[in-house]
Amino acid sequence: MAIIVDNDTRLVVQGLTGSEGRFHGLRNRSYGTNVVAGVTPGKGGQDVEGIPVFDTVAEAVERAGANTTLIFVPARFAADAVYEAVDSGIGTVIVITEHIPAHEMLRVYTYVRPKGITLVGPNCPGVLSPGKANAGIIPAEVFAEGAIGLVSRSGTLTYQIGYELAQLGLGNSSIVGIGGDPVPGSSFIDVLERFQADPETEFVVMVGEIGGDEEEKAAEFIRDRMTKPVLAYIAGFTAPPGKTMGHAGAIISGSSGTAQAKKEALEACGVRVGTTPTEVAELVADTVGTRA
Amino acid sequence: MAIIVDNDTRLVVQGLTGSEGRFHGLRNRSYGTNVVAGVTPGKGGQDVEGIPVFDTVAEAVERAGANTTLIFVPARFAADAVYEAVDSGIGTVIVITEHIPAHEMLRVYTYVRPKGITLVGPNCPGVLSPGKANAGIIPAEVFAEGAIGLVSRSGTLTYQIGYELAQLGLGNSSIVGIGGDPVPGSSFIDVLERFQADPETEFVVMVGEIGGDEEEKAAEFIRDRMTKPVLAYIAGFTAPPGKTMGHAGAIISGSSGTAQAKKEALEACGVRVGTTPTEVAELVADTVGTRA
Amino acid sequence: MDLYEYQGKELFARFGIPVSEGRLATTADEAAAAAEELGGEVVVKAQVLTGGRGKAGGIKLAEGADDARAKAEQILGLDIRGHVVRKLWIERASEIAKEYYLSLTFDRGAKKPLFMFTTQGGIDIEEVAEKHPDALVRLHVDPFEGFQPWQGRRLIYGAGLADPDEQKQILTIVGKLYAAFVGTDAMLTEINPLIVTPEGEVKALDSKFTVDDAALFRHPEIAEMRDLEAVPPEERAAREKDVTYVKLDGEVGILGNGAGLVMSTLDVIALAGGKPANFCDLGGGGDAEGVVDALEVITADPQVRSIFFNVFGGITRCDEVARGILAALERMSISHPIVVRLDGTNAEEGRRILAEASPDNLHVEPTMLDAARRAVELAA
Amino acid sequence: MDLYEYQGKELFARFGIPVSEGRLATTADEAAAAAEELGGEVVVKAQVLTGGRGKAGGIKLAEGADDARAKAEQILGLDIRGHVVRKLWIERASEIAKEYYLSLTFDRGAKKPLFMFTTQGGIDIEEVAEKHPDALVRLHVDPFEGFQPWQGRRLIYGAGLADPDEQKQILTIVGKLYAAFVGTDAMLTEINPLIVTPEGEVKALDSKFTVDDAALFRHPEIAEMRDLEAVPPEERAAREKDVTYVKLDGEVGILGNGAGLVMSTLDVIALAGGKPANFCDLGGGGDAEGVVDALEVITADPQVRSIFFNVFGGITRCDEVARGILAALERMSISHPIVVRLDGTNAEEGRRILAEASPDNLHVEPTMLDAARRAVELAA
Repeated sequence: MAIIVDNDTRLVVQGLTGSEGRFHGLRNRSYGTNVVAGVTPGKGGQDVEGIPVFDTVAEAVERAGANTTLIFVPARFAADAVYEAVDSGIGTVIVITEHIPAHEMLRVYTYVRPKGITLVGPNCPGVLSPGKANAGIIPAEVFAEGAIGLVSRSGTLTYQIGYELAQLGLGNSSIVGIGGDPVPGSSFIDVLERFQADPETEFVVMVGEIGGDEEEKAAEFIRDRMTKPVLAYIAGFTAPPGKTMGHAGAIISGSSGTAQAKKEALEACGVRVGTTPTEVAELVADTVGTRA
Repeated sequence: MAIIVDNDTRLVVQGLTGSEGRFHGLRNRSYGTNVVAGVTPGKGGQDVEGIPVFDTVAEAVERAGANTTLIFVPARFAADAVYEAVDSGIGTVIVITEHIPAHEMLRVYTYVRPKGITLVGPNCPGVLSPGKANAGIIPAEVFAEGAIGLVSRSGTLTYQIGYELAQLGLGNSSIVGIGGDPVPGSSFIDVLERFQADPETEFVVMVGEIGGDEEEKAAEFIRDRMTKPVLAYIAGFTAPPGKTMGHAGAIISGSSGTAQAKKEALEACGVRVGTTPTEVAELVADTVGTRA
Repeated sequence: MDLYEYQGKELFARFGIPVSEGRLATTADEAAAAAEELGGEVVVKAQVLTGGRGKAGGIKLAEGADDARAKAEQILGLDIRGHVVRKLWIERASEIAKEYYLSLTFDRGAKKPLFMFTTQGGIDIEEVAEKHPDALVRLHVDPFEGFQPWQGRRLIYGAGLADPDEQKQILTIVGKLYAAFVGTDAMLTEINPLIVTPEGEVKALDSKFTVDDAALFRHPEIAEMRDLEAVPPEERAAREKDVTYVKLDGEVGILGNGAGLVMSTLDVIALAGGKPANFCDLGGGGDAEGVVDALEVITADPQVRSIFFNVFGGITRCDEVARGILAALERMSISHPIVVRLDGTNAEEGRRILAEASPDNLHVEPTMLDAARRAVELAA
Repeated sequence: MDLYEYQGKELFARFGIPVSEGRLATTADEAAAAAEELGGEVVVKAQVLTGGRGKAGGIKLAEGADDARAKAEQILGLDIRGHVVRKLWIERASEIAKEYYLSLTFDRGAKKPLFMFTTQGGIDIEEVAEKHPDALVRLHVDPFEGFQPWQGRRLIYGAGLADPDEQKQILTIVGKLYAAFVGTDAMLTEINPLIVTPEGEVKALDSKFTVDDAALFRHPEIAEMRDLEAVPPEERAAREKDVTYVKLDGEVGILGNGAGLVMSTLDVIALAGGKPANFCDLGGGGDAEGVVDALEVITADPQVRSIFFNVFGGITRCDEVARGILAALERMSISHPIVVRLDGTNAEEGRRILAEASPDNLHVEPTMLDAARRAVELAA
């Protein structure tokens, strides 16, 4: 099982012939991910170390059976790449590209979501299901196989926490980096919902940071809809307060967006919040131990 | 039961203070339809013979409990009126207005349909469920209460057929005029599906005309998905062949769009096609008699 | 509203789709002058709102002004499928290395615009669609997604277009065609053939362009392109009076309210053994003014022997229609027998009004079928 | 990217939203000249990328050129919440009959643009939102539906705006604000106050305008509005070197890869009893060049007593980072103690490289927590 990517994943890499796409596409394949195709317009017929390259995603779907895409194309072409993937029948879209304009992602999101397609990113490290598949840039060697779902807005911080868990002998069902963009294709709640439904996941760690109110919303979701234990970590207690223009932002969320506010919101919903990555791992170990 | 409008309908008329809106709104109320509100921007606070008028549909929903709207506003403002209704929580939208640009309706349709909202029209006579509610411009006095569902692209031709049925003592569960615009909010298939699901409807009459391939598609739907008997009438056997530009149209539908082609497609799917409105009514009477 | 080739090309050019330079001519002299101005070899093309020009001799090559004049004389006045040639498009002749086909249509079934592209363009595109469906790439565009570059790529790679220079030009044309389609509220834009010259230049050698009538208010410059003279004079007269009229070839004049009912009336007349003389829809109106206008148009047709007035009252009230008929008969002298069928709103009152006045040539019948039979009899 | 009031108003004006005429001034003399040109009473307004100007004395009325010069002298150089006033906006003074509030924001939660409107505009808008939520109308716009006239109506009728003339003007402004928001890829557009003059004219008296950095490539004219001098010099230096740096007030210099990890590092330093001197994110880079650049920026801060180098290798390889550190230490002379924590990709190799070289001031610690404690100790 795991979530989003697993043994059934048949990955196409949009932008496989670019330097990043090639590096990570091959790295994902080395990990064991079933990388079935690459797409680069005009390079159809070539291959990247045996991975066939097509001109269009439609061909990757029809001829290589791709069902998941990993997008590395430059920001200006990324929205086009997502539309192409979705309209070609791809069911899971993971966008690594950063700096996609927010208004453009807004339209992409609004188009994609009602179709029931899984969209992760943009500006995210991807998804790793240890022992099954890695689609993205997460360093898989840091993580062990296990029953802990991990969802995070941050990249390296996630690796840190995964590493701390592994040090204590704990592994992950899936690690999902949702990215920190204004319009993430998947929110904390979207991923928590999947972990709740995933039989392989017994425990969830959520890694948030300052800004926005997604952690606050997730807290309510955890209280109302989740039966699996969730533990949170928030980065940025010591961060300088963000400068925000105008009043609209504060009025909308009703939240200050500070780490303290998020911690309080989570604790009010019964979610424990670790103060350091190390403590998070220890708390998980305790809880898992308690349950075992 | 009946379909689309019934005793649970709480109708708001957008454009109630215009001459058409007023005439038909009051006529619908006289028939027994629960007309709860009108909307005309700038005329909030007024009333039309006791029907309260609001500035916005949101008020009609919040303060008068409207759940269905009947739109009479001029073509240039009609798309705006539909968006307002849908975004204000209205579940059933019936658009009488004609001459709405097709590209505009295309966007409206694409926006509205995924929300599960019922959209009928534009450029249609509305929906009548005899004995329950009338929302539109259908002359209700022509029709009797009964078990025959009637769906049509045409206005007066529908009245003719309803009249012929009534002459033979047969009545209707609901009469739905879907209109003949390039982008009808509800297709034959949409309405047939509802009649199939409606316990009060035992038999369905479908009234088509030349052009397009909706009747051909409906034929297949009837064959594959309907258990209730359906009888069809197609107008235009003698009509001059339409002039169409280019080849794209014919390539798309693969149908000539003639009445003869439609008749053959329907008969190939086991649907009998009456040659005159009178014969249609007689065939219905025979079939109903057979079943009784 | 259908546009002429030259009008469609004008719109193509406005949106950046390459077309050949040309001039409009309505006389042979104008054609000669245009050829002179353009220089070199030109094509003289009949401008008619129908297909099949080539086979009908409506397209001819000409070398120089005199030849263009001669070819224009041959083409002007030709009858192509009922359309008399009154306008010519004189354009610089193009050498053709390849003929492709590209269209963007309002697909009513899918409720999305539909691109179609094939490298097997030219005349017999419907045959390509039928016999080599894989060669014709079809791609719907979601109106909210709008045009995205990948759609162009899907078309060119799907059709197996291999030349990078052609790919580039056609990708651009595909995007501009979408812009033209949406920007003009088009129902159809078709380029057949989309040619490649021996030098590798891609351009639209023909245009089919249909614009949504309901959206013309947004495009006054396109609305002005309407060629009123292309419409048969009787239909033009009807349109001026807000009556929908199409001339047919029979002897029973038909008048009714609502397109569906009128079509049904034509069918019933045919079943009764008659031939309808026209299609005429009063629409929602039924007052004396509207009835007079419609009767004037119908009786102007010398073939008409009887008139069938078939009204089902809904919004239209039958009593008003009855009064309209009587008023019309007073104002104009009509000797044709008129058969009237009234049902629906206020039908009884309408029939009573007619019965009281009962002019000699007026026959009221109780049902549509009876009335049709009577009208056919009276036309015999 | 946040814009100054005058820049936002320039964009407002470009999209047809009425604003007062004004001039930019950077000296008292320019302010006087602007007042002279504008004539009559003017307002001298500090241009700073923060709120609270009024309370801080950054906005003053002036009558004529001399008065404007005097007021400008008072305002220029003021420190408003850490922002030193270097620019003034001199605009014709407006009489204010009513103050409304109108904004359009990119609502990340709902993933839709959000309109907010209230007739209770002015300074304390957050208080209105809290104490009289019904007075503040909120309306999301679906990006595919786009702006529709009913949305404007919902705002004005929802807020109980009764004057038809004001309604009309505000309906227009609402539509133009949406056009400005979408047309500039804005994240926030806020008009507070949106005033009504005693003559009934509605206009924007202030502007808050934030544009999406990622979309600036589409708006070169807005990108040019960036005021590099408004950024603290050390952050500017960092930005030129592609390093993300924010100065803080402590003594432990922080260097890490990835914003989340760096924030977490600040927190861990605080928990260990220290105070971070800065936030510094190397991003994906870790080569000598990047490390030198970052160390230069960090050590330029005289408060820094120790440096904590916290790297978790992912894409970044720890061996490369180790080599980068050594190369940096060779190229520049740093006396600060540096605590290094390396984990992740090639961490062992990285630690080995550092251990082999082992410069005196380099301390390698096995965990993030240990390293933080050590860095705090060394800064004491």
